[in-house]
Amino acid sequence: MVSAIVIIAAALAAEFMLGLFNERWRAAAYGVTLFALGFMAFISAEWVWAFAVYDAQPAEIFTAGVQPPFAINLRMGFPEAALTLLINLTGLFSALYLRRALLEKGRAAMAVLLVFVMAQNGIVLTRDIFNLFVFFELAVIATGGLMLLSEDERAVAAGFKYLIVSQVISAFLLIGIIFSYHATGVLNFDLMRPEHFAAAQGGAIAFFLMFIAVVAELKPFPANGWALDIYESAHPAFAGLFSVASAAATLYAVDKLLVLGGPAWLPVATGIGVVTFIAANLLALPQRNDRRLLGYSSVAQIGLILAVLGQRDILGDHYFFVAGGLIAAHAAAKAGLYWLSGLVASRDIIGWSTLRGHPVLIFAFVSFIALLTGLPPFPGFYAKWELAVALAGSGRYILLALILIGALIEAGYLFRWLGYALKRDKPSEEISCDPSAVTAIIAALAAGWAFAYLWGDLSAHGNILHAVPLLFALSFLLLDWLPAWVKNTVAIVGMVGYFILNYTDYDPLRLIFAVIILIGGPVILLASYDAHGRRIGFYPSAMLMYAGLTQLIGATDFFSFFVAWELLTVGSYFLILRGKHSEPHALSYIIFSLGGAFLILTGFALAATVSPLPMFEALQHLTGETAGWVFLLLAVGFMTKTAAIGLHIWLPGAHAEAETDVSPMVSGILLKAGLYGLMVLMLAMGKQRFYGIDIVHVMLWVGALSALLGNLMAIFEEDAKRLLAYSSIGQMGYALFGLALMNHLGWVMALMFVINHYIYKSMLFLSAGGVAKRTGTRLMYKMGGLITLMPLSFIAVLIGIIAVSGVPPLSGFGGRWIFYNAILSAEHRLPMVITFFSGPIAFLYLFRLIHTVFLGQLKDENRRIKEAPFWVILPQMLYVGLLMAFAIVPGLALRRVDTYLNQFFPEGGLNWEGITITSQFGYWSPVSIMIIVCAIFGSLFAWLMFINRRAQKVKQFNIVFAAERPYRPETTHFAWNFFAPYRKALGFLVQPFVTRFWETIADILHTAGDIGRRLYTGNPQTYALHFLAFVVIVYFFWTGG
Amino acid sequence: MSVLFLALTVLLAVAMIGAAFVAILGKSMPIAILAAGLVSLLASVLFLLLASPDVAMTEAAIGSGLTTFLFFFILGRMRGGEHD
Amino acid sequence: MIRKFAALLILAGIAALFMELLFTYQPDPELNTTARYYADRTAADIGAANIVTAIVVTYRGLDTLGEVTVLFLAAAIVGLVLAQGRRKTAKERAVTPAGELLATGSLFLAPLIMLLGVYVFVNGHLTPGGGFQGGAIIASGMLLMLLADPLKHFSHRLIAMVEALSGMIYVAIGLLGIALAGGFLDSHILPNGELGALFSAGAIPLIYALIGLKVGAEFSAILADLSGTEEL
Amino acid sequence: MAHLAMATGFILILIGFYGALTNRNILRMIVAFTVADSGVNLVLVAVGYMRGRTAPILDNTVPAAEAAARIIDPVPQALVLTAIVIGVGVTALMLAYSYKLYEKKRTLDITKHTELKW
Amino acid sequence: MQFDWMKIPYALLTLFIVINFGYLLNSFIAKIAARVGRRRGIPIWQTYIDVAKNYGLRTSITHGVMFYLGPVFRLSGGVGLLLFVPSIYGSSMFSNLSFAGDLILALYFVFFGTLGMALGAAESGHPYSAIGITRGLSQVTAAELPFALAIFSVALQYQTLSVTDIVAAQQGGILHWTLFTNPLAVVAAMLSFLGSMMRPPFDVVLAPQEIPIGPPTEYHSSYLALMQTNRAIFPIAKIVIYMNLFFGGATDWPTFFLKVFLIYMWSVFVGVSFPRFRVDQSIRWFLIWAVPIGVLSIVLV
Repeated sequence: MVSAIVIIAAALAAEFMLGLFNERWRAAAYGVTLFALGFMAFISAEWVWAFAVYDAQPAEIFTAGVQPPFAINLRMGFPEAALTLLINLTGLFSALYLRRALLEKGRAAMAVLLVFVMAQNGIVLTRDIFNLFVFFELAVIATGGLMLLSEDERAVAAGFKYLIVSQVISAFLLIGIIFSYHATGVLNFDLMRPEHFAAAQGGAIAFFLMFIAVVAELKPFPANGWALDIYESAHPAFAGLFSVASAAATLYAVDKLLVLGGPAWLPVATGIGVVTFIAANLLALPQRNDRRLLGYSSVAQIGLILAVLGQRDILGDHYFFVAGGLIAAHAAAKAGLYWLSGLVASRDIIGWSTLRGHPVLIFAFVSFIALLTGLPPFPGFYAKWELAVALAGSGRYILLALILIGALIEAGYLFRWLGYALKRDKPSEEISCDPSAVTAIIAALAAGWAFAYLWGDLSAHGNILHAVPLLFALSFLLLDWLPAWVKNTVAIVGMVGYFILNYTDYDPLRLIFAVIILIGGPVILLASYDAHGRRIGFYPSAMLMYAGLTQLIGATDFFSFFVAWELLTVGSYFLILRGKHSEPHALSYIIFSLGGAFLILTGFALAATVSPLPMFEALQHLTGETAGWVFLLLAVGFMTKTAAIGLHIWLPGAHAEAETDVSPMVSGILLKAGLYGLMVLMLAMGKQRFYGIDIVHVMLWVGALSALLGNLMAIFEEDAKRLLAYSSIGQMGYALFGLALMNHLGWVMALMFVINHYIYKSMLFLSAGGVAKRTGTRLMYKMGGLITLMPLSFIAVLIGIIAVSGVPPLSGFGGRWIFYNAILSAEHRLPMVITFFSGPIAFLYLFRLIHTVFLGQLKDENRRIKEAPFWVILPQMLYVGLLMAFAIVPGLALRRVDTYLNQFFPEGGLNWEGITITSQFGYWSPVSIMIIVCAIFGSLFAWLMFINRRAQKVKQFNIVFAAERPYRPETTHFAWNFFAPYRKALGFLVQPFVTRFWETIADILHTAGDIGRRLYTGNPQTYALHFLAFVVIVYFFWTGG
Repeated sequence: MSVLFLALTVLLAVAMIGAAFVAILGKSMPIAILAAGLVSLLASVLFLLLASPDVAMTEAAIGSGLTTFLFFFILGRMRGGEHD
Repeated sequence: MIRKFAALLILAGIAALFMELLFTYQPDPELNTTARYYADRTAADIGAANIVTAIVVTYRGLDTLGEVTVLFLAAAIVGLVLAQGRRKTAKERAVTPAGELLATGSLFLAPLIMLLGVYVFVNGHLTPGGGFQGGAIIASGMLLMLLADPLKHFSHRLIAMVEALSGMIYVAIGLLGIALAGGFLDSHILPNGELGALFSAGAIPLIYALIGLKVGAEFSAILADLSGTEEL
Repeated sequence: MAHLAMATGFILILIGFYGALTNRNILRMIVAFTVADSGVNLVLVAVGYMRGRTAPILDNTVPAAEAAARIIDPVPQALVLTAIVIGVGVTALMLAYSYKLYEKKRTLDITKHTELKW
Repeated sequence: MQFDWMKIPYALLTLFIVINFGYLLNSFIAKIAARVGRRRGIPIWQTYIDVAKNYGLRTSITHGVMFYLGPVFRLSGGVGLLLFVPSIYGSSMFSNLSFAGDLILALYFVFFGTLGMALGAAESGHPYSAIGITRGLSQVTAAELPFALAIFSVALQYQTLSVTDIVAAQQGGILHWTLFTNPLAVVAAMLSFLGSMMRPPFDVVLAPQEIPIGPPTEYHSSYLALMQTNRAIFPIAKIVIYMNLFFGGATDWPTFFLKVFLIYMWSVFVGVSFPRFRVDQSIRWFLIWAVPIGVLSIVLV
């Protein structure tokens, strides 16, 4: 094993050696630089290996042959080894990336780079506070020097600003160090003790000065203007290195200091960290410049980690796991993103769309964003989970809430950026594919995924990357070069195969969801055979969503449930994003989803701390106030997914703008995830009170209002797919209402809705999608008369609307019948009035769908269109068959569920004797109804057919225009603003209050960010003042509190 | 001895503070630079009084000597910049 | 005006902080553990009469190495900054010849000054002064030569070579400490000798000499780079 | 005396900071920082000072055996040495930067060098 | 209740009786309306003549299968509605096909015909038919709401959804009728009844400017005959539900005829005394007057 001091010595030797090279031998000098960095990385790697595999003991390295505290010593323990490896590898790849710049600037620049990396190593390794100061100064000066590598002219000013501020900082650091020395009599980290500082007069202030100066290097808000300028103007490779290496090293320095300061300082660190996290994320919102945005994001991430450092008292064994996970994720992502920004010519975040067409790079971009936002399977996710559990477990709810709010804002701008990159028009400039740069980026990508695997392995909850469905989904990344139909087949076979292998494991409730996901999913996928080409990106996203859904119903503990939840959210986000104009809608989808997910996380974290039992049992055992909170958080979280009214604004756009075969997936299948969550929750916890309010009762109202307003909004909609999307809100409202009734029949009804909604909404979305595909528009008033051209689509829609509106004899009626029976035994009567009203309204918009699209006069421009493609029609016809079958024998699925529900709601079940289904109040015989209606209908229809058998068929205009073609045929189709009387009477109910509410919130956040960032005037004096003010404020808070 | 020392220290301190004000508020740039050098120089004297000959020497050679040179060197290169 | 007021206000806060430090400060009646160790052991362990030197070169040798690196870094960056966008070569610039007196005087004085510098750093372990001070003095000798003849072509190569070699030897000595003595930068790779003699205190004189050369070279490099700039 | 030196040091720091934060001229800011640096050094040395003791150099008047009772704390001095050298390094660097900034805009007014902001 | 084959001829018998009663009722009411207007009016058998004539007519052109759906759906709706509800209480002969479903079935089956008519009319491709549809649908949804509330109130009151059970609960004297035990529900339902009878003030749906060129023009000959038949059956089928739920049902045919006639007359009386509403006005009217009463009836039951 090579001593850790050699890392520093090697760097120094190499940089001094560079002086021997003639300025002309730059390539050789570059070689030496790379070699030195590689050697440093090798030493760290060796140590990491020793610690990880051989369980080596931490090594103390004494200098000068004298024991500390009388000489400087270093320590190489596992954290040090890991951090130096991170720093050195980042340094190595940055050097690789910087090849051109370094060769241009010569050996001095290379030496500076080496010093920078060496200094960061030193900060990590040293155990002496003054030595720490020396390394800090080295890092500062080297940073100033490396700014010169940038091609940006403003970089010099940025470097200068940094020097100015660091002058002030180092003055404080020096004073702090000397007074600490005075107070403790040593300069050594291991021999200084909290009690020394406490005992000596002025010791606390001494520590405070030292601490605040080191923390200032972490760019705390508001003393971080200089850092942002550096991030914006530095060479991207250096910005990445700065963000990763400086942060990692300085965070470790703070960690070392916090041990000295004792627990009293932990809240200070947390406070600074969390304020920085939120403020930086807020200020990042209005940013358009990619590197400055990344700068804000870096600042925010580091703030978060600082906050985590301050929580070491409660994190216990998980401390390094959490903090390390965040650092690792931050490192891979930030280095990768900065390096990517070097390839992109434009500095506006929209310009990143130029990455499209480079699958590896765009995958890298996506991975980096996922790393930053802490999505599974990346380390940030594990860290987020453990942190939430620890915070909830020790009652630090406000902190948890603040962190999650900050994370949500962060996700907002990161996903907005991702959306731009994936959807906006590609700029004309191509990216510059410098091979060494691409190598570095791929290294960061590989590191990110390696971290993901590593953290999975270290996690107590098992490795996310070991789950079969997820691996299946990820394998599509590798298969993406195949033609779409091959991938489609693989997907279908995989999903059905998984179902066949696993269906015996599900109880009836889960089985229903499993069938919808794993059999229903492939049925929708049949429509995907229609796609041509390779359809890059579709299958990984879709399969990720299905993997998440599959894992969701298989999950038995909080962690795996939440993993699955995040996976399906991410998968569906990418799926939705594929639509042509779906970018803003996908953004609002992901933000609402993540917001919901954070609520769920909080709820789970609260519940998980109470008992280590499996999820269901743990929820059952909750009592008291906690139970109310958990229930509320989880319920709201799940209702975000079902788009309950108030949280619904993401849905219409997201579902409507998605591709033809995606809309049914996200509507027919994905929405069920929320219902599943609600079912699990309510089965486990029953009714809960929250400060005296019956939450389930509130949910009953929410369900009813969703049903009413969702339907009402649907009838005023001109866009066919948006209409269906609003209808989903209404339908989910019904289901929620059923669940909230908390009786047997309510649940049967909800399950009936689950099944029915899947069938008819998938079918209708496919039909609407097929029609939109053929006509080139989704606006219904531009269609009309398509019945003769697209008869199969028409039949699907006809059957669909009969089913949805609950008109007998189709299966929708079954849902209504159970519903009415269910509410007869319900306790609350007012909300049901609202649901009553929404029933006929559903009928209105559905009628409009069929009337405006298929009936009436055909438009001239549509005269030549054909039936929707075979593969789009095929699943629709399957659904028609299914609806018929389900209408006749609803017992097929419901009977077992009914029995299953008996264990939870023993009373009020259904009686399934013979062909009649009997409830406590009424009865219903689906077969008889079907036969009677068909008999009457059939005989009349046959009679008409018979008597008119010889009649001649005439065209449409013959009917009312006496065979004359009207001047403008499109004006003869009354379609726009179809339900005008309704709008006149009830339009006020559907004013977009909710949308306005959320928009106002977004506006406020943006404005706050925009005003807040004016703080950074660009003047280093202001920045220095910020730092001083920061010192004073923290000082007063600390002395005051 | 001690009283003399103290008196000298007070004198030095007052002189340094005065020079420091000149350095930051004085109108002319060269004088400001010289004043800053003077602060350094006086500090090195004070270091001597504080029984720190090593520091005194370093401050005198580097802090007041070399630094002042550097300032003038640069100032000479930026005629006109001093009045900004 | 607002800025001045804000600065005053905030600095008043800082002043309050400093006041607390000042008023709670009580000088130690006795040397603390660290200082006592140095006072008691330096003579025996290191063999240097100047304890500060012993601390700087040996006990806290890593700091000093870092310090040397700071100067190295500063020199390198100053070179980088000034190299950026440098257009004209020295020859194209207008030349203002130095006065006769200065030219002759510097020719005579510079070697003497440099000698003084050497003296200061080789005696660093005995008397006040050492590598840094000596280095600075050497650099002022250079400065004098520079002033005498602004166009004097400083051999950048030479400076760089001195700097690089002294630095590398310094690091090598440090590493030798691991191999031959108790650890990195342990000065015991050479015998301690007699307290107060020139060749005593182990490798300290050698190291301080190297530091002196290196610091001198670094300051000279900075000065040379600055002198290469043009008047704006 | 230590208190006095320390107070002077603190005052110098404050004066230096005030000058650096309120003067628009870059060069003047750097000058102000050197004043502050001197102040910091003064504070550091003052902390190590002990009344009635001598410099930590062993010679005939201060034999090794009596050193512990006779000399002042050498550690702060060692630290200040480092600090001074670092300070001059940074000053040199800032001066080079100021030259560069001046070259670009022909002004040393710091408020004119604020393209990077927000 | 179980199915047996005998129910089919019995159901057809009910149908026959109701059709005839419906034809006569329609003529009779037309006559009354004419007499009120000091005209002589049509002969009582005029509807028979019209229907017979229309059934006899044959058209030589067709607009396609979709066009058939209008009348077929409509008549299926009417017949189905009639047959899913027992006509005569206590008579298994005239309990029709009510074994297939309960009140909810009837409630939802009302829409079946509306849907079909709308579909067929829309297929005519005439803009005015579409306007008629949108008005009709808008109004009917608002008008059905108080009815649904009333039904629910009654179901809650008697704790059953079975029509037979509800009628059974009202036997034993006029004071046992829902009319007296739950008057609010009845008020709500009777207000709703006005809306669904397509008579003034809620007949803007059939407003004269649409009639000459709207759906009925295209639905001639046998189509019209089917619709005329439906016009005889459907109101009665609906009134039967009202009668069963609110007015004690009928234990024999004379009571049945009487009650149906009286309930029908309620809409006629209102119709001749009030001016016509615009559709949005009628929606508001139902929501403001009828719905709160319905809600109240549910809350108070």
